[in-house]
Amino acid sequence: MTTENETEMTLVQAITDALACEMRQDDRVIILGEDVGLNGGVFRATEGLQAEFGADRVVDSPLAESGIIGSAIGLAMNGLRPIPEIQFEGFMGPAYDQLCSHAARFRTRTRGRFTVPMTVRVPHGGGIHAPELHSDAPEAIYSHQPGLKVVMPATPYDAKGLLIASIRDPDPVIFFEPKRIYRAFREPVPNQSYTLPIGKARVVTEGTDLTVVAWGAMVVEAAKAAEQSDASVELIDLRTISPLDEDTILASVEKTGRCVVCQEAPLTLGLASEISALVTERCFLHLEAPVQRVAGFDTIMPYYKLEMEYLPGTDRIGAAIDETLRY
Amino acid sequence: MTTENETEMTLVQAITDALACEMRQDDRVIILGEDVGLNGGVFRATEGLQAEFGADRVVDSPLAESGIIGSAIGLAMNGLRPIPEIQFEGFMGPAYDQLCSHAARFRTRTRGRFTVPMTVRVPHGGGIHAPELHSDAPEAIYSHQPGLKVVMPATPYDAKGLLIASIRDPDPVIFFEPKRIYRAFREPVPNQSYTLPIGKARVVTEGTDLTVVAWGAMVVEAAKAAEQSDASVELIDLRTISPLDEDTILASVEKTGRCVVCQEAPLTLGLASEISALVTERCFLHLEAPVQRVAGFDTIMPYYKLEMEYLPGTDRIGAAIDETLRY
Amino acid sequence: MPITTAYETKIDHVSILDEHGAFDRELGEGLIPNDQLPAIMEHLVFCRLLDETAFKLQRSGRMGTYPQNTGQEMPSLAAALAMEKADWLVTCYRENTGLFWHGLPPECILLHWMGDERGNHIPAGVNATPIAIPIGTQMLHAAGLAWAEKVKKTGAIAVTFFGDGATSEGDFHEAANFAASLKLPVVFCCQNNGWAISVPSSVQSAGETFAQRGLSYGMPCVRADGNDLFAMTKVMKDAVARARSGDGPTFIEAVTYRLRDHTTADDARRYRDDAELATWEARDPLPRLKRWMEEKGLWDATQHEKVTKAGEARVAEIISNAEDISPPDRTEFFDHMYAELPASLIRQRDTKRTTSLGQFPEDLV
Amino acid sequence: MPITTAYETKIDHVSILDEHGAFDRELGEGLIPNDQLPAIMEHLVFCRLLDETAFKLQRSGRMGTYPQNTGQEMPSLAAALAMEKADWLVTCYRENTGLFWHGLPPECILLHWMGDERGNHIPAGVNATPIAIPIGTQMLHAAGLAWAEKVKKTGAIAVTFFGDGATSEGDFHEAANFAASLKLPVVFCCQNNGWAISVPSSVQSAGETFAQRGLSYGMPCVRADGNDLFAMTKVMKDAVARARSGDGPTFIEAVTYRLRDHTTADDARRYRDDAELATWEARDPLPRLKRWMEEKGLWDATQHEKVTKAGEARVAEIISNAEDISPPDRTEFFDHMYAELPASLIRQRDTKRTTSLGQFPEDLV
Ligand SMILES: Cc1ncc(C[n+]2csc(CCOP(=O)(O)OP(=O)(O)O)c2C)c(N)n1
Ligand SMILES: Cc1ncc(C[n+]2csc(CCOP(=O)(O)OP(=O)(O)O)c2C)c(N)n1
Ligand SMILES: [Mg+2]
Ligand SMILES: [Mg+2]
Repeated sequence: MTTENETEMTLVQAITDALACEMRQDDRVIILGEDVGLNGGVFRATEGLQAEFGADRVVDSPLAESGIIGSAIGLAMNGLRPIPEIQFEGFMGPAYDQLCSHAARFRTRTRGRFTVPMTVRVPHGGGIHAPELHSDAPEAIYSHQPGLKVVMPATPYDAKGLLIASIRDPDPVIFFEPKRIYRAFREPVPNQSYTLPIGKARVVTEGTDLTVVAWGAMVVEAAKAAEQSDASVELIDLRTISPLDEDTILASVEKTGRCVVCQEAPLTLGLASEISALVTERCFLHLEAPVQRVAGFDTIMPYYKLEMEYLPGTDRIGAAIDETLRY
Repeated sequence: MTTENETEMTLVQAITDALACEMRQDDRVIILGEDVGLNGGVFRATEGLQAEFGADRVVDSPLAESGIIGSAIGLAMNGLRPIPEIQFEGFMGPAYDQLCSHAARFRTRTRGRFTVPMTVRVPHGGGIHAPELHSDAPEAIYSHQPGLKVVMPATPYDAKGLLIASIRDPDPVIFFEPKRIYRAFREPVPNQSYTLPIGKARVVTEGTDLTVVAWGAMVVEAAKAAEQSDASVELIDLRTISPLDEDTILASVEKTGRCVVCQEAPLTLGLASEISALVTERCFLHLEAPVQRVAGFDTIMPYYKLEMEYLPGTDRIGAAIDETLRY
Repeated sequence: MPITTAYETKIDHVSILDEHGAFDRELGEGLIPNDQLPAIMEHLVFCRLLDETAFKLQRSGRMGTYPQNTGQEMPSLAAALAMEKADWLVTCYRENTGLFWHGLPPECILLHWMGDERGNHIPAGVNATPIAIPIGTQMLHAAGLAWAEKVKKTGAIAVTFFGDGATSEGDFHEAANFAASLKLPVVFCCQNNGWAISVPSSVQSAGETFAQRGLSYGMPCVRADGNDLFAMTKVMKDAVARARSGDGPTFIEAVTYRLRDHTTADDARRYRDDAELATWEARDPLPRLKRWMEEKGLWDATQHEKVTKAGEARVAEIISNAEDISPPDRTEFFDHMYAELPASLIRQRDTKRTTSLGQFPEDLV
Repeated sequence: MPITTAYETKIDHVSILDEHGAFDRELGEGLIPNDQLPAIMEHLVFCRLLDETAFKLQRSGRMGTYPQNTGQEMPSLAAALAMEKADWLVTCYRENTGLFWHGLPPECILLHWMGDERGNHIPAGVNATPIAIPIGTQMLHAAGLAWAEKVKKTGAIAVTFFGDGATSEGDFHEAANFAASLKLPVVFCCQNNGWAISVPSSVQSAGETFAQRGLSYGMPCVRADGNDLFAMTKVMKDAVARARSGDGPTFIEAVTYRLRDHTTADDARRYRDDAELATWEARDPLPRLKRWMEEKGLWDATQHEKVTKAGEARVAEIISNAEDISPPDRTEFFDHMYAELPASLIRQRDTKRTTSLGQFPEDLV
């Protein structure tokens, strides 16, 4: 449904719209990355932006991720609001050092003289039949790094509001985009600019028996599994991965006493482990069952013939819900 | 005390000794890195090795960490046993991509045709009054990556046995060396080659009231705190961080019902969170108190004037032990 | 003397059979034995058929993303012609002609793009690495592989391929520098095909050539017509000989063009104009070689028809081999994570669960 | 034409005041106004005094690791002389002379090496970045800073410094390539001091010069005597002018030498021989300039004594300023993690605990 004030959009369209809104109202915003210009990005997230804002503000860079992030750091330190794009999460590796040794550190290193207000956009996750290193889930890596913020929307509405908030945020944000649901569904998105607070989770559905925590594309799977369950499930979409919205998670588990966390990333040292540790420490006496982690396996994400064997689906999430309830 | 069969060594001497032993008996072993040759490494861990084994087997490379790891991958795939050194853990960043996108993946990517038997030696951790990025603790990053093993000794004896085991391991191992205790104490180390199993923790002291888990330099702090405590503390030195020795940890907590984990790394998404999640899932009904994580703060490790404010010491570990016992 | 010359150099461009059919006898005569040429042409015809068929497979949903090789057949084939069996071919993804000539079964490439790691299980004895997905990273492996040969004193060398875009990555720089500094037996070949997806090579480098990328490292650099099998063979032979004799690496820029989309996920019409494409279609390396062979009496229409038919049959067979492979076991991706699986991974594999309750049902009280 | 020339180039070496005292009037006359030279000499004397004193501070346990600058004073000073106040100086750790000339209070550098981030709080209006610890990474920031000036059309530029070792890092390559490809107003200056800790520059590059590192990117390259303030000033002025006029980056190799250990944690006698050191001591840039100024009647022993005394007093004052700063608050390292601290970080700061029981004593049942 499209009205004067809102338009039905997919998640990727909401991202394009957010970028256009911010670029119109703040000429410090510039986009850089591989194929972001004329081609509009390999997922078309920057489609039309070079035509509207010119090749000086939507810049095709050389093929070099460290270069993209490192030069964006300099841009950000010097008054601009760069939005570098990394083409797939599997290609953040070459930029790891600039992200973690510099972007994350300049504010505290210089005790506030230099800051790095940049938003790194990165398509994230599996399920699209892509080649190797096009389907990983590295959010834990960047959430372990103090000084970065990590955000991941799960709906078109959230994508626009969170992306605009990220661009306006005075600190570096890694903005992961769940590529599997880039075009999975549409919903009405306001045409105007708006922001959603970074660091606040969203309670998708309220419930009393068990809390399910998910983020990105896993929210969709978790919602399906919750719906299939007979129990009253409270589903939380994190929206922000770092810093975690502890209050929302803890309030929910205090109420339900049971918790299942879903992630695409490998089990060991993933965000589900952090949430499990947090919930156990803080809700110990309310817990009726140990927190269960439904995660990718501690293997490399397989090539696409087997990717659905790797990614947690409703079967595994549903089983975890059932078993936790039975405990 | 030095006998015919063993010599009193510091941890860093045990490492040099391990390297020499392996290089003598296996001419596939070669060392590469910055300043590892004539200079014997900035910590003197490779002291004397170039003199003994020649500049073809102890190679000063260009100053490029990705180059060191990437070329070591090729060496390892082609029949050699390279031991690349990264000068400080803070300089692993540029090599992150080669480590996680390639070293960790070649065996499974090629379904066994190519393997990467290399051991990456890296001085680790804080407490030595060093400049920025010379005092970090990134073990969680590499333990989240399937396909790598991560090892960290806490004593000279373990250092030698674990390093030789790592070199002989058919898969890539990140061998973190706790630089704060490189020369902290000596103990008798056998002159002969020997190995300690990768993936097995060591029970340092047995106890019945509470389990403390630590690794690397934190083992020393944890031991002091345990000694100062009135309680009967079981101290576990992980030795291997990935894969975790779940059995030893779980058996201990099943017995004690209480657990404190100590790490230098930032709290969020550190190994302590993983151990907390594991213990809670598997020992839920034995737990008398929530697992407590004594960790570095979720900040950048400060420059050295404040580094001791950052690193967990006996005060914080002791308090966690007390409070967990009182719970 | 206030201003002196610190450094001076010049880079050659090599062309032997040019786009107009002119052939330089002095350089070209005997470079490739006449009696080898028919087999080469048959190979080229087959490779292009396979390439175009792979495109169709993707379009009909039988394969994932595929990057076509069409138009860039010569550089890697020239490498393979110049290499020994024991040498390493370390490529990106537009080097089918060279890989197949070097011994890689074509099924491997198809399986890879069909999302099956078994395509990367290069048969023993074939010294090639699998398709490299992260751009610019494989040249370091080539340096290491070559270094190992140097240590083992086998005389074997490595040839590595990458695109113009790849030369912008830091890893390219480190690989070339390691190879030159340590005098490793490696040949670096940049296929400058004008584009990195939608980004023109002029964005990748402000230099007049990509060949000059190698000057930084003090290695010999040369530029060649990448659509000319003879020119490529000449520069490859020289570079391979140099590597084998212990004189270290060479940097080759092969000037060529990608005649199709970047991959099947791309639509090159969004960013390339027709005129440019037309210019390069006229330089298509296959018809160029074919015409020359026909003029020399080394090839004719009958032969062409015959090898085309045979090629089509072979392509069909290869595709059915690739498609008929049994589906991988549901847990097959666990099996090669480590030489020996840790207990936790065995448990994950056997239960297909990461939740402790699912793995230890006895915990359900 | 089978073999043609694809590329040709030549790199100049610039020397004006050479190690024997010969001065090239044509290039050198008026390059630095005579009346500026005494202030320059005073600055150099002060910087060297500070440098040698910092060494002693470390030895007596009053400072952490410190990398001496002695012998490498000219390149960054020449940059600062050529720069405007609004330009960015993006350095490594051997550029004290340039940084101080550009406006950085010397206390900042001391505080940094005393393990205090407050030394990195560069005063507003001083466009310099703090000491860069991870080698080779800061040149990308210079590219970005310069890019921002280009976007803002201010005319300001950036000059970035790094060592010979740093040119082996991938980030160097990416920075130079971004700058050239995007025509950013940056000057790249490599201080080739012969060594990267214990590794000689011949391991970092098999090339004859480091100047040729820039050829890859199609940018003008030049080599200069890094111990000659005039030569460095000439190449810097040219490069700064080129950047400012919109013609993009320049690559400068400054050939110099580190006359002391790598840092106070190093002992150069382990790997360098005395003869080499002696050769370079004879090329020490300070005495060279001093002798010339004396010959020209621009400097004399009395002046030297005076500025030495004044320099010593200033060094003493700077050190006591740096040492007298109040100790940082125990929790000061939390304060600048983010513009706004998340609740969990406030809790960590206020309790100095990460254990929930310590943070929430009410959980103790
Ligand atoms: C590290 C990395 N970054 C980005 C990509 C996405 N990507 C795949 S191919 C390509 C362009 C490569 O261009 P070039 O090196 O010229 O090779 P070509 O495809 O033209 O043969 C890009 C950007 C990638 N695979 N790896
Ligand atoms: C990424 C990284 N790797 C290694 C180091 C350790 N390190 C500090 S200085 C140095 C040598 C630097 O040599 P060069 O660039 O020539 O500068 P110089 O010290 O000679 O001025 C090394 C290896 C570091 N700081 N950063
Ligand atoms: Mg290309
Ligand atoms: Mg140097």
